[in-house]
Amino acid sequence: PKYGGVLVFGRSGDSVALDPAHVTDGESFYGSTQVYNNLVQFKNGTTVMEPGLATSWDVAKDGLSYVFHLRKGVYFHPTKYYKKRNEFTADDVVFSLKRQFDKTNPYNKIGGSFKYWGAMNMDKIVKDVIKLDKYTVKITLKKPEAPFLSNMAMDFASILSKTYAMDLLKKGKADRLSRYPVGTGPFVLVKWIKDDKMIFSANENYWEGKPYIKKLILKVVPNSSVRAAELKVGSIHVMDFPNPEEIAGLQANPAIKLVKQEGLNVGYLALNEIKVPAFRDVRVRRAINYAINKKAIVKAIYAGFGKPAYAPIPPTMWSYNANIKKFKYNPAKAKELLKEAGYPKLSFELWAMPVSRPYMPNARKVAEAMQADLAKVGVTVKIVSYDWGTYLDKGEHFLDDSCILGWTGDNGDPDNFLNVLLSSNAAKIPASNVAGWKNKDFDALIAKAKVTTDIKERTKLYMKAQEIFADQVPWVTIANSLVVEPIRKSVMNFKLDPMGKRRFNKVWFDK
Amino acid sequence: MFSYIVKRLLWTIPTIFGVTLLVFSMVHLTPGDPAAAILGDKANPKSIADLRAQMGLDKPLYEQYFIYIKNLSHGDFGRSANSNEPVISEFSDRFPATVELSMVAMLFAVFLGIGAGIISAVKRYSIFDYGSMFGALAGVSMPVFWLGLVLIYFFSVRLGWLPVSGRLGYEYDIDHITGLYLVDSLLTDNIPAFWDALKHLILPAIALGTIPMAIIARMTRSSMIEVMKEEYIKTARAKGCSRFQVIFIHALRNAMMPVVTIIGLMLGSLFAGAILTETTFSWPGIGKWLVNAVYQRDFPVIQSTTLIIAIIFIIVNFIVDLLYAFINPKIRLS
Amino acid sequence: MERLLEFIKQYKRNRSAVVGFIVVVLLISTAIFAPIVAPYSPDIQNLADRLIPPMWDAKGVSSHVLGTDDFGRDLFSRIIFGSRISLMVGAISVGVSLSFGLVMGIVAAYFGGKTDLFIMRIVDIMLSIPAILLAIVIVSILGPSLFSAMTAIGIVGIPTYARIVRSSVLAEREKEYVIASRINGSSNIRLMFVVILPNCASPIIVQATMGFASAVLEAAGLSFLGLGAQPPTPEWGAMLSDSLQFITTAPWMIFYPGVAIFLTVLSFNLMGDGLMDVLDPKLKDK
Amino acid sequence: MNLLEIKNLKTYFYSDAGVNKAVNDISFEIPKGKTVCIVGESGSGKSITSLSIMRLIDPPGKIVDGEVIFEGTDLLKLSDKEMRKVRGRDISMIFQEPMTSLNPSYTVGYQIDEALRLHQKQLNKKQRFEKVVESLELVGIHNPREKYREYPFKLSGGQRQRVMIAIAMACEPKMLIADEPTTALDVTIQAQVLDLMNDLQKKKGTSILFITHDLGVVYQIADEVVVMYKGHIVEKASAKELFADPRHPYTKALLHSIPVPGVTPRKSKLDTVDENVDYLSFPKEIR
Amino acid sequence: MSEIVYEIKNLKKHYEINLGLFKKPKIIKAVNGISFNVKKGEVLSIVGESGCGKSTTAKLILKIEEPTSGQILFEGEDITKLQHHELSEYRKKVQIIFQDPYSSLNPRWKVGSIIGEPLKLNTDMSDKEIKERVLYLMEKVGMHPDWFERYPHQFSGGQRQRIGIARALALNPEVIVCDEPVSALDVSIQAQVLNLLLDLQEEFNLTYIFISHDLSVVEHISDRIVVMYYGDIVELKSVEDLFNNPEADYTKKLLSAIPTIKE
Ligand SMILES: Nc1ncnc2c1ncn2[C@@H]1O[C@H](COP(=O)(O)OP(=O)(O)OP(=O)(O)O)[C@@H](O)[C@H]1O
Ligand SMILES: Nc1ncnc2c1ncn2[C@@H]1O[C@H](COP(=O)(O)OP(=O)(O)OP(=O)(O)O)[C@@H](O)[C@H]1O
Ligand SMILES: [Mg+2]
Ligand SMILES: [Mg+2]
Repeated sequence: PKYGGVLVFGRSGDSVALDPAHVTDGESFYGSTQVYNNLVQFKNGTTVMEPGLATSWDVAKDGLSYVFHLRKGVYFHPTKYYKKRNEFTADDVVFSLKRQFDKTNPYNKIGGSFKYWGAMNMDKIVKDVIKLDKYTVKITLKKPEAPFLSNMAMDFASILSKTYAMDLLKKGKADRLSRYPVGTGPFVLVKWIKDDKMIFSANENYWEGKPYIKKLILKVVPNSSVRAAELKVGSIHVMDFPNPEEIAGLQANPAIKLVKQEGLNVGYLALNEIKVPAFRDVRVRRAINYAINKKAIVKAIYAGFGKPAYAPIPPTMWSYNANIKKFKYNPAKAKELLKEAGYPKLSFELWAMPVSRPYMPNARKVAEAMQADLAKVGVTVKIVSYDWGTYLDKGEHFLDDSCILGWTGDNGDPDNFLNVLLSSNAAKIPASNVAGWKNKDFDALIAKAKVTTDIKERTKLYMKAQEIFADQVPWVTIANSLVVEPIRKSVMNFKLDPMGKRRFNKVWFDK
Repeated sequence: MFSYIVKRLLWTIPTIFGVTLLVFSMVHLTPGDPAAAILGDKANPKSIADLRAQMGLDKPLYEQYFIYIKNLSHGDFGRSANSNEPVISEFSDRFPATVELSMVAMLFAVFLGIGAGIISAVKRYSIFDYGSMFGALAGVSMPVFWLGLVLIYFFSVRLGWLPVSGRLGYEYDIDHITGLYLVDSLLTDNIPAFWDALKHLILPAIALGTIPMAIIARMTRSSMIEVMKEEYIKTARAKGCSRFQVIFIHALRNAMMPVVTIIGLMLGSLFAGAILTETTFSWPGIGKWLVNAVYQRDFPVIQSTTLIIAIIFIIVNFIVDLLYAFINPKIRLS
Repeated sequence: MERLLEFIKQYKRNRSAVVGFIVVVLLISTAIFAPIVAPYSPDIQNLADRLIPPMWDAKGVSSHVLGTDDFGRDLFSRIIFGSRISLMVGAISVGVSLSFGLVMGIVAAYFGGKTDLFIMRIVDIMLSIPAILLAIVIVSILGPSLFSAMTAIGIVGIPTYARIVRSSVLAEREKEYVIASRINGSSNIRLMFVVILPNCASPIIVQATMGFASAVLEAAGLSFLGLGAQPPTPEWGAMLSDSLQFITTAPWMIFYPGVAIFLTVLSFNLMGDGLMDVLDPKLKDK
Repeated sequence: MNLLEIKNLKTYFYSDAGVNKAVNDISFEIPKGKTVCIVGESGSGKSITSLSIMRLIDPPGKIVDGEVIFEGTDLLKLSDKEMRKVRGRDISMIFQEPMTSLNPSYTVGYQIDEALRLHQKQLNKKQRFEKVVESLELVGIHNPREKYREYPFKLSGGQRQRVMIAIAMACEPKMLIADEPTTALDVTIQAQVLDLMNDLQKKKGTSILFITHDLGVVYQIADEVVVMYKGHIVEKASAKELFADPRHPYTKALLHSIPVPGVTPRKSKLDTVDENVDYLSFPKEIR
Repeated sequence: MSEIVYEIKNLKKHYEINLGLFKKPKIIKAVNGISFNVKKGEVLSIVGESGCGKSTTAKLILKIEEPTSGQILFEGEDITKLQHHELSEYRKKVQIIFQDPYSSLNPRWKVGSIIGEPLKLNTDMSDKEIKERVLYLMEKVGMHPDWFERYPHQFSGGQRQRIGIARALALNPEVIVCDEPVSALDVSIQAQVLNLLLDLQEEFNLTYIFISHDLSVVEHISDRIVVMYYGDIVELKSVEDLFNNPEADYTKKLLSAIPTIKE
């Protein structure tokens, strides 16, 4: 690898703010990841955990406390707007986490709500964060929670500088924390021109090693065609979110190559057992799974950038079970099953979401394809759609017959899929288990995995749970989409992150 | 003249007051709970209640309005529901980009518009007149966002002459002084960056300037024609003034009065028109930001942007009126 | 009758206005007979026929004159059906602006004094917010939809009409025929609507025509921003914004809806220009 | 001796509706130092005649034929540039509406000065200033040095018309054309303006072409009278002859349609110009 | 012949003009305490220069404007106090002819409706009766019955003025106020209208309040003359008296300024 060069990343929107504890949108995290580190992190391009600002950690037997041993000699970078060079210590960890739940922390009231902390139910999990010594921190939990470590790798758990925050507070400029970040990460923010670009310079003293590129620019180009045009002329080097139609053209360009990564997501059709009695019959559910031609849908609507899905978690997730039962397209079998179940003529509403999501580029089109497939086996469906908010709300209240939805993983933990989307707990209004499916065996496995800290043990439990899912099929899983990033050929070692981050510290230019 | 200025200034007070009332009532006119709208799908009742309290929505309306005005008078325009940043700082980050674009578009519109208008009026019924007046009508009929796309398609995508989007190439960096790149680059003697910024401005300025140009051209022409019919033009000609003197000394000055007014009026709508152009050209100004705010129902942003633009608009019109008064001796001397 | 003939004779002199009129008539008939004119339904999707270029392109097919969009919908049919929406938007918004503006303008000018001051203050306030911005504010209150867009554009137009009506009523009010009517005992209502109003018709008609054009344009703009008609409605502005991502791969998807907007707006403007020539030559010089 | 001779002048206006022969073959002369009046009803072509002399006819109007001989040269044959030298220097003109005849954007002084700048290039700024002040004094404006800096809107109608005359007289032209210069003024002010013009003529020997439809004014100032009707001259005579003995039926009707205090019996029937009579069918009376 | 129709006592009309927020409003004394009588069947003229308050006086008499102070007694009754019904009765008796024949006729209405309007609003006549009366009036002012269906713009100035006169006659008024009825007309047409006015006076025994600034015309048509100057009456005399021995300076000036054709 060579040092030097300016890398321009063309993205579709600007960050809202750069305090990762307050924001929820991916574009904001694009910015904050460059600057901040977490105690633990995912290995570049995978969902595998590796040490971050903590070099190691001990988990208590009962799973109720974690002790993190912090990396020594790490410094927060001085920037144009904050010249001090503070060492990273336990105080920073305590500050960064406690401000999100400790009402006495001066930053608890600043900058609005801590949205992710709330969304991940961290209040119910974390009891306290305690500094043991300058380089050791202990986090105590209210209950055992296996995914906790993964949560600590999420953006909201990024470590900010306490000293910097307190200095700002003294000056009465606490607001600036979300706008002028000071972190330990690979890049230092130089300038942020709203809706235009963020300019970063390499952190010469980065603890993982100095980044190869000298400067990183995150440039906002909302229109994907325009981004593509810019990539072609070389005014950007990495292009985010290409339009599927454009990819063929980009691929043909000799200066451009494609980097692919399976997304940590799944798109599915949930069959609502609570509202529709027929769906309580497993034969009907299986029949519908047989009747739908996933492969054709993926080919036509995902334009090839996706793979038919069979499990409720994506293949990139650890503990993915590749050997579960796969429903291949088989209309004859479907018909047979329906007849057997006593529903030769079934009809229901199929809800299609109005917006496009990574796991579902066009739900209406998918719905139309399904409608055609189902018609062939004697099932009539009516396609229904509402605006996004209403759609979600009605779904949470089981007002649909069946609905298309999907999920993108937050922390690379299977619990984030299986528990959230399929457990009985989640089937209470407002439900995230929109199929309303309840299975005692499944629930037991998931609950056990949640309190088990041993990863091998957990893997086994989750594999088992997937088998139950594949047998009972409360959903028609549709696809895991493929994230494609066209980049200039000169850009080396760019890896896509399954959780959707964009990391550039290992990237270099080859000329 | 002084009393005219004072009077004119006093007149703006009720207008500004009315705008604040309008903007304030916006949130309350919206069906549903604004707090819930801001927090979105995943909000729980407690956080909604918190936000309501934080936004002061639990107080009586008049009190809320009073607080709103009080805050405004301290320069506190509230915070974006989305980024939680003070709206005023978010606004001032982006506003220079919009101002620069609007100004360049306006210059383009004024020069070409007035020029074409004068020639048309002077060469009335000529091919040029018919052509430019049809062009002007076509100009006012032009969907600017579409024109922008067509320009990008031809000049950037197909011909590759001009940059596709943005304000400045990544290889350039301009020190922030006024936020106007053309000005800043000149102030810091950064000539290559100046040219690059100018190149980036051409297409968006043409797109944005087309409608005002068309309006100015029509206005100039009709105003010129009207003025050319006046008796004092005949007087000037009877004195022996040349055609040039008649047009530029006697007619133009009087003809410009309504044109100046319309230019003032258009400056405000130019800021607003920038919303469409900016969307097309990924121009990092307030337009794009505002549209996003509407999508996200970020009411503090919509409210304050509207208010600020309205106030700027009122001020601009005030200045234009002064300018008008200045070129019009009748007002200047009374 | 005689007047009408004279009117037609004068109007015919402005050739581009005649062209505008013809296009408008064509447009209205297209809108009325859209189901007959359009070869396909505007919403019918055919994923197999996605992104076919226009007929004259090497890859085009004659069954889709202007090609298809990313859903395989026939672009020509969508544009045809789009005319219905645009004309409806124009008619309704102008209707809203006109009815409110008319009453406000007449009342302000006729009664003068405090009433005038009050109404004109409201008008000033509305005018102090640039039109598109005000429309966006209104849409953000009502939530993005075609209906909101129409309402917003209608409301935004009110002050223009109010001003035009007011100024022409003011001019008429002082004329001696109004005094004559008053001496003969006409009531205020009669004076306003029977005696004065017909004499202000010309600028109002002209403004309504021009206003129609700008309403269509503004609606397209709002839809382009995603604040007006929502997909899959075949609204021209919405079609444009939907196809933004295809500017390099399928430029025809952007080109033709734009042309449709342009021609519609232009033809109404041409017509308005012609009407101005005939009805209100003074206005043209203002 | 004649200063100006108009021979067979024809000025037409062209439109879709056809040709409007606004001035249709007229001939008359203006002797040196005399006042010639053109009278006639509205639209009879009085103004067009005067504008044709100045060559200020704009499309769709056109001088189709004829000669305008000023001191031996045909003005219609001059180049634009040469014609510009004649305007303002040799022939000046004032118009009906004192309210709109002055440019609202410039001071009174500037507008008088402009005429000097155009035609008296030998004068320097100061000399011109003195001259402007002098000419303002000449037309009877008090405080000319202050009035120099005033804008027209501050002056009354009578004052403006005086300024107009000052502009016209600034370069001491040989001829002054006045197109209904007093119609917009009150009678008392009209009388002052007429007196002023009379004085100037006496002092400078200027010839005046005076256009009016007020026969009273004609009676007071005219040496020669030209009566126009629908683009034609129907009668031409010296003022005395005309009033004493009008010959053309149109002239007669015109004269007798106006009550004359002390002459016309009170409340008696007046003669009228009959809209249904074609006065052109009578022979022209040129004396 | 000496019955008094109008008795005007110390009539004032002041207009306030707001010059700005901080300035005192300027008061324009358009009519500043004038008194005179109008006798039945006479022609009383008001002359004076522009802006001296002639039209304002007319407006006050017609009750288009309310006086600031003073009284206007019409047949002994103070009209400044009149209310709805009495007012419409009063208006049947007093009518006006305007100066500008172009702006005094509604351009969107046909001649028939213009002349018929007073009848429609103030009488119970049927449409047919109204039409008959309108045609009668048109004949009286010398207009062709075919013109009933025409619009004002199809007429010349003189003809338009006849329409205005016909309208004024519609309700058989006793008094007609003529506010410069001929000054906007071409000389050649003035005579027609003056002749008509005199004819009608004779036929219907009308009283005219005749406003003009043209002394020759005033001399021709009036019995008595009021000379106004800046809102005041400077002289009120019979025609002969005024022309032969003017007393006020202003009257003398006025008389000397008229360019008349004296042989
Ligand atoms: N610009 C023009 N275009 C067409 N016709 C015109 C134009 N100017 C004048 N005319 C016509 O020329 C004829 C003579 O007009 P001119 O102005 O000389 O009348 P005038 O005798 O001066 O009348 P007035 O007393 O009203 O000033 C009229 O019939 C008029 O319609
Ligand atoms: N509505 C009004 N508001 C303010 N001032 C007015 C109003 N009407 C008339 N005046 C003023 O009152 C004075 C008398 O006006 P009036 O119209 O009676 O004059 P006039 O004698 O009829 O003049 P003219 O001969 O020009 O018609 C003028 O100075 C005029 O400016
Ligand atoms: Mg004339
Ligand atoms: Mg008057």
